[in-house]
Amino acid sequence: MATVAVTAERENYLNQEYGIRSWLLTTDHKRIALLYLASITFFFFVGGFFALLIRLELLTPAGDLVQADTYNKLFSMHGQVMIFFFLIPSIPAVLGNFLVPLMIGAKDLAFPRINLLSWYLYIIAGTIYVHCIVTGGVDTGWTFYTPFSTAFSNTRVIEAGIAIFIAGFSSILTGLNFVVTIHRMRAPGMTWSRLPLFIWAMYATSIIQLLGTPVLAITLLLVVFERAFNLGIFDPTRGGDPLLFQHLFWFYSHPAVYIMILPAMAVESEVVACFTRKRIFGYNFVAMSSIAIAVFGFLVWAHHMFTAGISLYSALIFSILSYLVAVPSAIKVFNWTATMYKGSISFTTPMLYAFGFIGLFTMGGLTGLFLAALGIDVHVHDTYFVIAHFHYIMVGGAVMGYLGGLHFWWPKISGRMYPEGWGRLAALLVFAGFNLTFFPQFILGYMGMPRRYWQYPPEFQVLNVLSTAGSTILAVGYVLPMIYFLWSMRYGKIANDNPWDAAGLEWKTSSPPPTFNFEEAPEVTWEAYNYDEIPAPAEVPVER
Amino acid sequence: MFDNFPLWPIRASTGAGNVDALFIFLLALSGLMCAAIFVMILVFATKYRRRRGVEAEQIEGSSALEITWSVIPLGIFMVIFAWGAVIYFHERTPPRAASEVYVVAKQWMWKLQHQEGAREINELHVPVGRDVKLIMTSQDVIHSFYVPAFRIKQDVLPGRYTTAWFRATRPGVYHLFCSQYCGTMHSGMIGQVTVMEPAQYEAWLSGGGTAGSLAASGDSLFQQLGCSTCHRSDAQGRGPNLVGLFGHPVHLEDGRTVTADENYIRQCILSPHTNIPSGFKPIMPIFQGLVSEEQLTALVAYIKSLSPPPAGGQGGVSLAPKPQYPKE
Amino acid sequence: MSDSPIAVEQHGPELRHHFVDAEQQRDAASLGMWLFLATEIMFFGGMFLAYLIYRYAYYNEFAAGSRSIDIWLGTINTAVLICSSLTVALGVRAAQMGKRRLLVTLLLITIVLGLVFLGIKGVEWYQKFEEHHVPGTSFNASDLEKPPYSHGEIDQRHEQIYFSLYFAMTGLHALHMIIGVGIFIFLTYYAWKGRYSPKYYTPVEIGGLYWHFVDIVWIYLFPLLYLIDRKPLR
Amino acid sequence: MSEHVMSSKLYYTIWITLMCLTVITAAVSFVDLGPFNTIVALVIATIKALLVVLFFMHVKYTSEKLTKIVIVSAIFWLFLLLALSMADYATRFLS
Repeated sequence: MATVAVTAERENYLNQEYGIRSWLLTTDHKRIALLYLASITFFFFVGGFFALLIRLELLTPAGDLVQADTYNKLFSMHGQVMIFFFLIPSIPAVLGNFLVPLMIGAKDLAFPRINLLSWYLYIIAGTIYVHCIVTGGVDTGWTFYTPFSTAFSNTRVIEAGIAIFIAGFSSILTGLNFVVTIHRMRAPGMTWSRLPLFIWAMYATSIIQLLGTPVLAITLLLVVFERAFNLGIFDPTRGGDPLLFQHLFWFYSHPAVYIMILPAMAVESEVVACFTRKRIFGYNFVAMSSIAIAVFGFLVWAHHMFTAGISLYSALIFSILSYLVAVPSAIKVFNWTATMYKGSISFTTPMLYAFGFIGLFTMGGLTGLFLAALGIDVHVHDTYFVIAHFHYIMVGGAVMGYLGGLHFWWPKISGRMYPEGWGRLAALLVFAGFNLTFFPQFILGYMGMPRRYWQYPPEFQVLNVLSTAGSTILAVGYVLPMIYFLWSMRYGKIANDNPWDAAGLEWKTSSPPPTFNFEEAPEVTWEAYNYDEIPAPAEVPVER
Repeated sequence: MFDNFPLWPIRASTGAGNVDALFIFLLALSGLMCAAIFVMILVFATKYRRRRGVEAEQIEGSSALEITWSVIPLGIFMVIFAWGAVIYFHERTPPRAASEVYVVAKQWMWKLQHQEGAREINELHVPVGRDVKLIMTSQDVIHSFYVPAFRIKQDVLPGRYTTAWFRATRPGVYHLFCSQYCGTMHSGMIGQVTVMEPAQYEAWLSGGGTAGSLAASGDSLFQQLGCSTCHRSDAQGRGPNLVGLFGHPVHLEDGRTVTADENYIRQCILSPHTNIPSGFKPIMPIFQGLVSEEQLTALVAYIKSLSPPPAGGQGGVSLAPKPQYPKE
Repeated sequence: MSDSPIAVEQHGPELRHHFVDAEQQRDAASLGMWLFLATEIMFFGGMFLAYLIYRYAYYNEFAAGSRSIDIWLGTINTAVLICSSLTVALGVRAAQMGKRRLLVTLLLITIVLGLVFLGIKGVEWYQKFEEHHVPGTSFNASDLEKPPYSHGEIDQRHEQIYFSLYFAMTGLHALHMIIGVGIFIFLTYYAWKGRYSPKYYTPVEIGGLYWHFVDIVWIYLFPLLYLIDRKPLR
Repeated sequence: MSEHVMSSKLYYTIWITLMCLTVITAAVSFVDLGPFNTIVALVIATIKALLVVLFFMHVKYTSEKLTKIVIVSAIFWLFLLLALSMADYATRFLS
């Protein structure tokens, strides 16, 4: 590959056309993936900036860095930006968009123009939201709880609600596209049992997006109506039930956690298989556990409401159902671990992220057991224990998965290798910084520090200082990849078509792939993860 | 054992120990799980790291293993569920003879009133060893009453009552937090719970110089609003006799049967026509907007005082006549 | 599903490049529309949940509110929508058989029926504005007649919840109708231009699926909002 | 999907049935059937919806199982939303 002269570069999706127009009007799923990559990276750093301000404010017990109202807006917008504008589109809209057609041997997604529309919806939503931020922001918390959001907040709730409503439709259209593509566009021979586990998990994710997101959409719309037109559906002064909002909201927003974590699991299955050079242990169970998570994920939402005033009996029902969804998650962790047994493991950057993912997801999942236990949840609900728990899942899980996947497929996306040494350093920084940031929050939570507190009693300070210290390391860990990815686009070593010697259709086409993905229409005659048929490289080709 | 452990909140109620016990159990269990997985990963990562000439061994999977590691965790989960549920059940069912404190939350302040009449703001004084039931409502948005030392937390909702209870076990001053985000000064909506020895508590209570018990002020309000003209205690009134009503089932005109709890009484005052007891006419005026939350709590306390708690309470008088409902 | 790059040359202009053949394209479009309708079910489902809970809790007010909206207009509107569904179904049939003129005529009738529905809906809404039955500060439901067997006067607060749901549900349904009319204007234009043939009529078909779905939503909204309790007064 | 071209007679039959059911459901609402008023109204609505889905939307004639799976799962999910929420509301007193 080093012999390939730069001038003889093959035609691919990146160099086929040039100019802004060729990007903004593209229907190529790979280009749309890159459009998403750029836009969600922007929102990731916006949300990250809010997070840093939050951590800096919490350095001291007194509220002294920003005003209380500003602080409330910061954590509200941190949550909304990170969830609706970064995490939910992150892996599906970037890696999924890029990889789903490649992995199943299709020329594109089923509806390329709808795919572009979905990006434009996202951009419209993002623009409205940015406008909301710069003109005053919103202070309802990411949860929009009524009646605070409908009758008491005097910030830009309507604007934020509409932005998230539109972003929801972007997410629905992505999911719809994936389901249709996976059903209708598979290459000859690509049977369901030959699908990469990435596709299985993406399919499960799409189901949640399709069936959950509309409920959030209508809920936010009703909140907007209530503010704008004085309807009274959630209004307690007119006999409305504020818990109804919470039921509707969590019907989406709990499964939304799985929209974020299932794609990360999808990435891990690919990465672990490649860098242990083995078929994933228990393929069927891992595939089915994705579907099980998607279905059971819809049955547990009221475990966010154990202290909210729901009936005792429904609390019992939702608690027991919550434990059901823990089982498929556990199955996945056990299977990844078992895959490493008698493997041939190499420690590339994606694999380091995978190790980190498994460790952090395990801790996040196990603390989920604490929260599903009714008696304990009463004490730790709405404290920093919950904050730590879901950051272990969403940052320790979803973001680690996203970064790992981005490194793993970067050669395919850009045709260049990222600098492996820097990659490993960043992975270690993220892991260390993450734990330092969020582990103290478990203790804080059990000590009783409530979430969304602008000022706090002084006895909580030590742990908060630790957490803030960790967040700065985490920030460095996040900025590094952005720098070296940009650097590698120009200066990185040219990647060959399959730099990791990985199985999977996406590695059988050139890097970067041509516009219609494959020079010749592929026909699949092999099982997924046929690592026994691919000779293992003696050493992983890494640049030091 | 953990009382002096700095990373552990103080345990100051009877329920706190139960929560901590399950927490410690889960901590041990999770620690064990984490350790097992991390050690396995570490061992595999070193033992099977990539070497020249060593190929990975392809293993398809094992259904027996899969079922084992699904069923065993599920079994453990069910134990945790049952344990957690028992604690929760205990937390959510206040003893009937508990003394009551009415809590009205508003942005950003806690207003509390004792059964005996003492009023407090952002402070709650309770004696050691007495069951205290909190009957809470909010004037505006959702708040949440959280005392970490008691391990209790309950959201306080506008438009209805929610309850929580505890029995304090050790004197001291503990945090009271609002744990449901409620606006600008959410983090300022804090207070303290002072647990005192009973003797001190009595002294505190008598030093307050308050105007009679909550039920008594409810009584005078009851006369003042003219409730007593219809709700007479002799079954001759146009409204139901309220003596002995609380805690008993009520047959409604539309066929439902509900238990007369705080929320039922609240709703009957604010919006009487949705819950007409069978045999009565819907003639009571709507009091929504005419009584404040505090007045409402006084009325509820008064109506409850007409039905003394059964055995276990002071005196245990259950001679009060059962509610008399004229039959059609 | 045999695929060869040469096949690209053989298909008509309506087959998009990334599909293997017309059948794959049509199956994809149809599945896509059905999945979209599934999301729509959940979208309206949120409001149905709210409706279910409040109707159970505030039955009297719901009954009284239901009596106050015009059952004649509601029934006529239901009939109008059913007729439009018929014309859509016949339109798809006309497209299947390649009858261009008939297709255009049927699509135009559908659009007219859709607009009639929206017009009648507008009249109903206007009545409610006139009667001060729109939730908000000027809401006044004291003129509502009490349903039989009701217990007492109407609670103005709870009555607002009924009308909130009435406006939210019919409003969002009407929004879907407006979008539907928009889609059908496009379909009519392209049908007139002769784009659809017995080999390629997928847009008519999936546009029709959408229209029928909106009809079905109304089929449920009609009894839920208009027919709660019309029993004669004692 | 259906290549099947259905006879226009069938469409007219379905249409007449739907119109009749509309009149019936409106008329029945004036008759006092106690709690059955609601049940009758919903049963009629469901019959009408089924007629539209099966004939106008061609589901009866489609060879595609997936369409049916999508419909059934959407209804099932709606049922989950309603049923699990009602598990709460049915067991607490709504104020």
